[in-house]
Amino acid sequence: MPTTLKYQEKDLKLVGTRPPRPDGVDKVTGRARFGADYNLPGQLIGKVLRSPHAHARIKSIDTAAALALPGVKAVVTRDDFAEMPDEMAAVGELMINFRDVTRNMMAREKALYDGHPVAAVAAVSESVARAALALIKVEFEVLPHVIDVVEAMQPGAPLLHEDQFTVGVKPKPERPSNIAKRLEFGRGDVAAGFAQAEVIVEREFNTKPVHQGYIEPQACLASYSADGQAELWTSTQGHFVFRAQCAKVLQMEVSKIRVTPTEIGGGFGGKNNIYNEALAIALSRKSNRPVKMVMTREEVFRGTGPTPGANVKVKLGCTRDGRITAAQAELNFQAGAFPGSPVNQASMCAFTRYDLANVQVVGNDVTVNRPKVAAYRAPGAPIAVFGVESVVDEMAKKLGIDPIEFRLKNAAKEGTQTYYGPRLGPIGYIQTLEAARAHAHYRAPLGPNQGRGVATGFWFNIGNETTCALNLQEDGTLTLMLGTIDVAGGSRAAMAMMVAEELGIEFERVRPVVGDTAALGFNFLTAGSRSTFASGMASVIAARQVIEKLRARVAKIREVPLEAVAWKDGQARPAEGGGAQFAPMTLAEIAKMAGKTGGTIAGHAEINAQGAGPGFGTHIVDVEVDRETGWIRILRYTVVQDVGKAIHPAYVEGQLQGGAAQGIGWALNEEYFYGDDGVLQNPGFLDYRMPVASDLPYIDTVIVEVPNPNHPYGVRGCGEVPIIAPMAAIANAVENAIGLRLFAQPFSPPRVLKAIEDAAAARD
Amino acid sequence: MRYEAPKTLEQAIALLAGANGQAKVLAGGTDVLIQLRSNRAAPDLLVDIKAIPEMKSIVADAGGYRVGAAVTCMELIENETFARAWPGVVDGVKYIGSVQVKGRATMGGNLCNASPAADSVPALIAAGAVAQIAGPQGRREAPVEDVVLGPGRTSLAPGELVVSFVLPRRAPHSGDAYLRFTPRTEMDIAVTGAAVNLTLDGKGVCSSARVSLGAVAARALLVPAAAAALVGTKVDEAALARLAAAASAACKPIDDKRGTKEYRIKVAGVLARRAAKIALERARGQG
Amino acid sequence: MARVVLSSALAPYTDGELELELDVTNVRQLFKALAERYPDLRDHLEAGIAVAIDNEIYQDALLQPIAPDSEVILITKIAGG
Amino acid sequence: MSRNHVSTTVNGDRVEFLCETGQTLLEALRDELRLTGTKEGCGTGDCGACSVTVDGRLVCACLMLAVEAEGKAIQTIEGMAAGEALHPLQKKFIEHAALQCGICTPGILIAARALLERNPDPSESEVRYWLAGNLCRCTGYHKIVDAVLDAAREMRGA
Repeated sequence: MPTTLKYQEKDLKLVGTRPPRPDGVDKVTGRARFGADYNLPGQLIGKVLRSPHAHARIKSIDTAAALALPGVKAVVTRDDFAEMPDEMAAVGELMINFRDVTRNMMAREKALYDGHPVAAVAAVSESVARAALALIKVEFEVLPHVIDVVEAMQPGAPLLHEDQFTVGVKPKPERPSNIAKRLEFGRGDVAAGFAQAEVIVEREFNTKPVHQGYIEPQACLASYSADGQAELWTSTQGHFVFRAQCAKVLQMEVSKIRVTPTEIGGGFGGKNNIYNEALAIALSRKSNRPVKMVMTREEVFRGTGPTPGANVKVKLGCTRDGRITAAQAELNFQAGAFPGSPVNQASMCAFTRYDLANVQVVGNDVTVNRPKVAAYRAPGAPIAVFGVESVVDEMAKKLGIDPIEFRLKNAAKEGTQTYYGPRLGPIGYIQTLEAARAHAHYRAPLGPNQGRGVATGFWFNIGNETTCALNLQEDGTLTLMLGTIDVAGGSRAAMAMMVAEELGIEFERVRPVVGDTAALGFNFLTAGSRSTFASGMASVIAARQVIEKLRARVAKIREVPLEAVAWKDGQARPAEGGGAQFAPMTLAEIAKMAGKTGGTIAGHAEINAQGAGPGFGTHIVDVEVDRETGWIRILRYTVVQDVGKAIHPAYVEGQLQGGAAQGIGWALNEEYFYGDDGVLQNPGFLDYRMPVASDLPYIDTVIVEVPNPNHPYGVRGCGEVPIIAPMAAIANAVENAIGLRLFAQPFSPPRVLKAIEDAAAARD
Repeated sequence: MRYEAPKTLEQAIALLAGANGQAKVLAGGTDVLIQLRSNRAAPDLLVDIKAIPEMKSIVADAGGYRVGAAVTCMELIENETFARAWPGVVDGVKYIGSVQVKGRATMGGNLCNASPAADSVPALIAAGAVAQIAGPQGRREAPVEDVVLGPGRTSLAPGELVVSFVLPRRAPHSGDAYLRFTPRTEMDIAVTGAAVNLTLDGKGVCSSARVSLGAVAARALLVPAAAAALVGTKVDEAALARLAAAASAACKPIDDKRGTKEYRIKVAGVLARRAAKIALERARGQG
Repeated sequence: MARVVLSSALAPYTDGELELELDVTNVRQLFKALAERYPDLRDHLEAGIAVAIDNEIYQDALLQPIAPDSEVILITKIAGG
Repeated sequence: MSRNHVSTTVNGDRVEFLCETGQTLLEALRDELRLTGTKEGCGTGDCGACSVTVDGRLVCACLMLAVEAEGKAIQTIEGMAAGEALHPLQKKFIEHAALQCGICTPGILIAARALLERNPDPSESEVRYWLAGNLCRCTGYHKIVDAVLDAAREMRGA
């Protein structure tokens, strides 16, 4: 069987319709089990002691008093975990520096951020565990800290890692630096490009860290048996990746750990890596009892990965008739306590919507005293695009060209050479721009202090390692065992729809479930908008395998040649021109006989899916600005996106709406707010301020379908693109409303009012 | 930690008095439970006052109202006659948290939690509400503006609790309003709040006014200078501008995660002006 | 000989050389040849390089064939949220 | 630690449990009664995932002590469907794709039912403001609002 199936246009019965999701009833009745809903007899409660300092040397940790407290069964600290070498190691597809993983999970020499774990306890109850934390004595030597990315890059800034020398600079620097890595992408000659330019716009932007904001805090339950086997139930975007990470840091064999993924209450990239899981297994190993660990919301904010705050510089050169001659950007990204910000992807996404001859993007990955970044929906791209699309908008205005027209003049299309490597295949960027321009929203009238903004986004989408199994059951129904987590988008439904479409049967006859790590071979995370693409590809391969086996079985049963058997509408039938007539057999009839005619029938796929199709989107937003308070109200929002093919359009719309809403929150109010002491001041939903229902309008969606040639149904993936454009679109709309450009996210009222007043003062 | 739910005020006072200051009053609990969870409060005794009828009732009394301190926000919002008399107080109560929070939270708790940003407090101060207080030494009354001293501190003596709020009889052509500013439309803490309560004479001239500001100082402020800007005027644009200036001038705010000093000062004036306009419309609409 | 183009982001590890021709028939051979030629690049090949063969991106596809007339572009690997 | 004995009614069933004074109703529901359909998203009343009704009043179970449940009637998500028959809101949420990850869904359904009991014909804006106490991070609320309005229509028989 091939591991890549090409797109074939065909009549569709199920794909493109809106059947109810298989997890729906359990989720509306409270029966669905999330991370914190699992319990085992005799379980202990695990809790983490966290650093109250942004940067401090840990001189000693005394756990004696905590261990002496009745009901405390185990304590772990840095001493319970092996030192890992400073090298990148593969976890499936992911390359991870396990020296950093062990240190992020549990501080060793130093605490590197407010909230960095220092010790963990397991006790008979939550209240005993909390009391035990208070009894652990940690001697800290508080060190100067740095959080702002520009400050951290300065020589003389407090150093997080005294042995970190900037990679990507030749010759190797003599002094250590918080700049972990410098990278540069380029094409053509930017100096020559700017020399050709008739108009140049150059601007600087700043953003704050923001959190994924999933409503379900991280939660897991671990049970380690004396025979060296462990079971783990956890809320994760990738149970195989979690297993690999736990095995590595606990020095266990991979097959000794069985991870069962729970329903996941939102992830958005934030549940791609372990936090408490290895601690829970270690505590279970020490206490000989199951250990349950559920984070509080405060712990989620202080201890798990936000996206970077950043400093972004963008320069764009253009001819008077609106052709971009040169584009340049510098992206300085906070990595958090350990290297690994998404500055690489952000650099590649910055300008890829445009067909450019001369480009240069420089990125810096900078360690600072806040939690290590985790992925967040199109990691890094919204930050770079906020800067670039703001400058593009300003350029269009300077040239007197409609912003969509300007983008169309410079738009990337099939065959466009990217500045990071390959030429683009078939893409739908121009189609999204044209659909946006044709949308009624784009022409609707606006009132005073109201403005409209446009911005666009690009994301690669990915494939990667994927497995699945499709088992025909004895009554003719099928179980589809998937290895990728359904993080929310309804991918179980989408996969079952593709399988049912292939087999020509009703959607309800395919039961999709996500298997544990013992049920299937390795799967990469549900991340990078890959699940419906890659797991969908695997499911179709498995379904076609099943069809081939069904045909072969019927040929034997009916005693006709294989070529004489066709599969159509859920039945084996005589093939047209196949030369043999026989009574058709339904799936149920074959299933009933399967056991007595050679055994049950199943298909399976183990692939590394290649050929993901890039996604592009164009957003339109209307805002109203209260000039006296600086408050921005979102009046209307439209998302136009090329998704390749919407297997289940309602769930695709949900991705587009949810991504846009997260982008709106990012733009308006969300931020990590640090005190001068480096302590996070707003580790709760109240002061973190994610959008509530009354903050948002309806979010209209327009689905564009330019098929991905490398997927049997043309799927590209759709989850990440929608978060990229909102920040820039809103900034552009504000500029159109009140003639003022915003350069710093969030566009919170105090900031906007100050900008209004500063502009007024400058005019006077 | 012990829990008691006395059925009379006397029992409640006795429990509070007997606990040597290690007791906490539990009304709606929407602040107390968060303090318990974060270890900011660790009392030996919780005295739940919701079983005391006097503290749970809304009584129309000689043209005015007596509202029990443990009446929930939703109960008050749903009392249509109260809402007609004191729409500005209801504005303040409506801003407190979500529907869920308002299902538990009380004006008594909102006051005694002593946050400078409490939404119902400026509206009560502007309304001229009086807190009825009971304690081991008997009963006393205090204007609402005198109950809170600063963040987390009140003038209540040990063992005292707020029993109810008395709102005076409404003169004809009176109106009140409360506005607050928050970055989100709901579920937020006031960055600044302003309440205006005014009465017009037969010619539409403002005969009396009270103005109160929240979240711009260590406690909610009564701002006589701002009220004076309205009295004797038809609440025209010039008067509103003086009101705004006086309101801004009265602010002594701090910088924090919710807003800057400059922002609070500026917006306090804006909100006072906008609240006065609403109060004016309401006064004109009242017989 | 396949034409091999390195993303400009890899220039620090190849003394600035970004284009070359190599006689390789699959990705594994390509990585081996590159590692021999540019020792500084070795860690990066392991740690996260994807290849675009005739503009189709492949991640972790060591056995993917490379035709003699192919254009191969090395880019940094892509994950996601 | 001495524990309090509490008798209460949950979804029409008389239940008894023991709890520490500091334990919330949410903890009692989830840990003592094993009714895990009510979720904890924040523990501070800021997300609404733990919405339940107590004597018909919509509240956050994380902001109420378990001891306060004595003698009360509590309704949780587990009691929303009548046997096999889903409540119209539950049906409409599935039909309109108004849920994704589903962690906020029980709280939103309980809150929406409380709204429709008071106001059978709410406007879009009234739905949005009533549900402002229920955070959802997946959907952008669009399909949730549609599902509530459609359920209201069906329940009115319109």
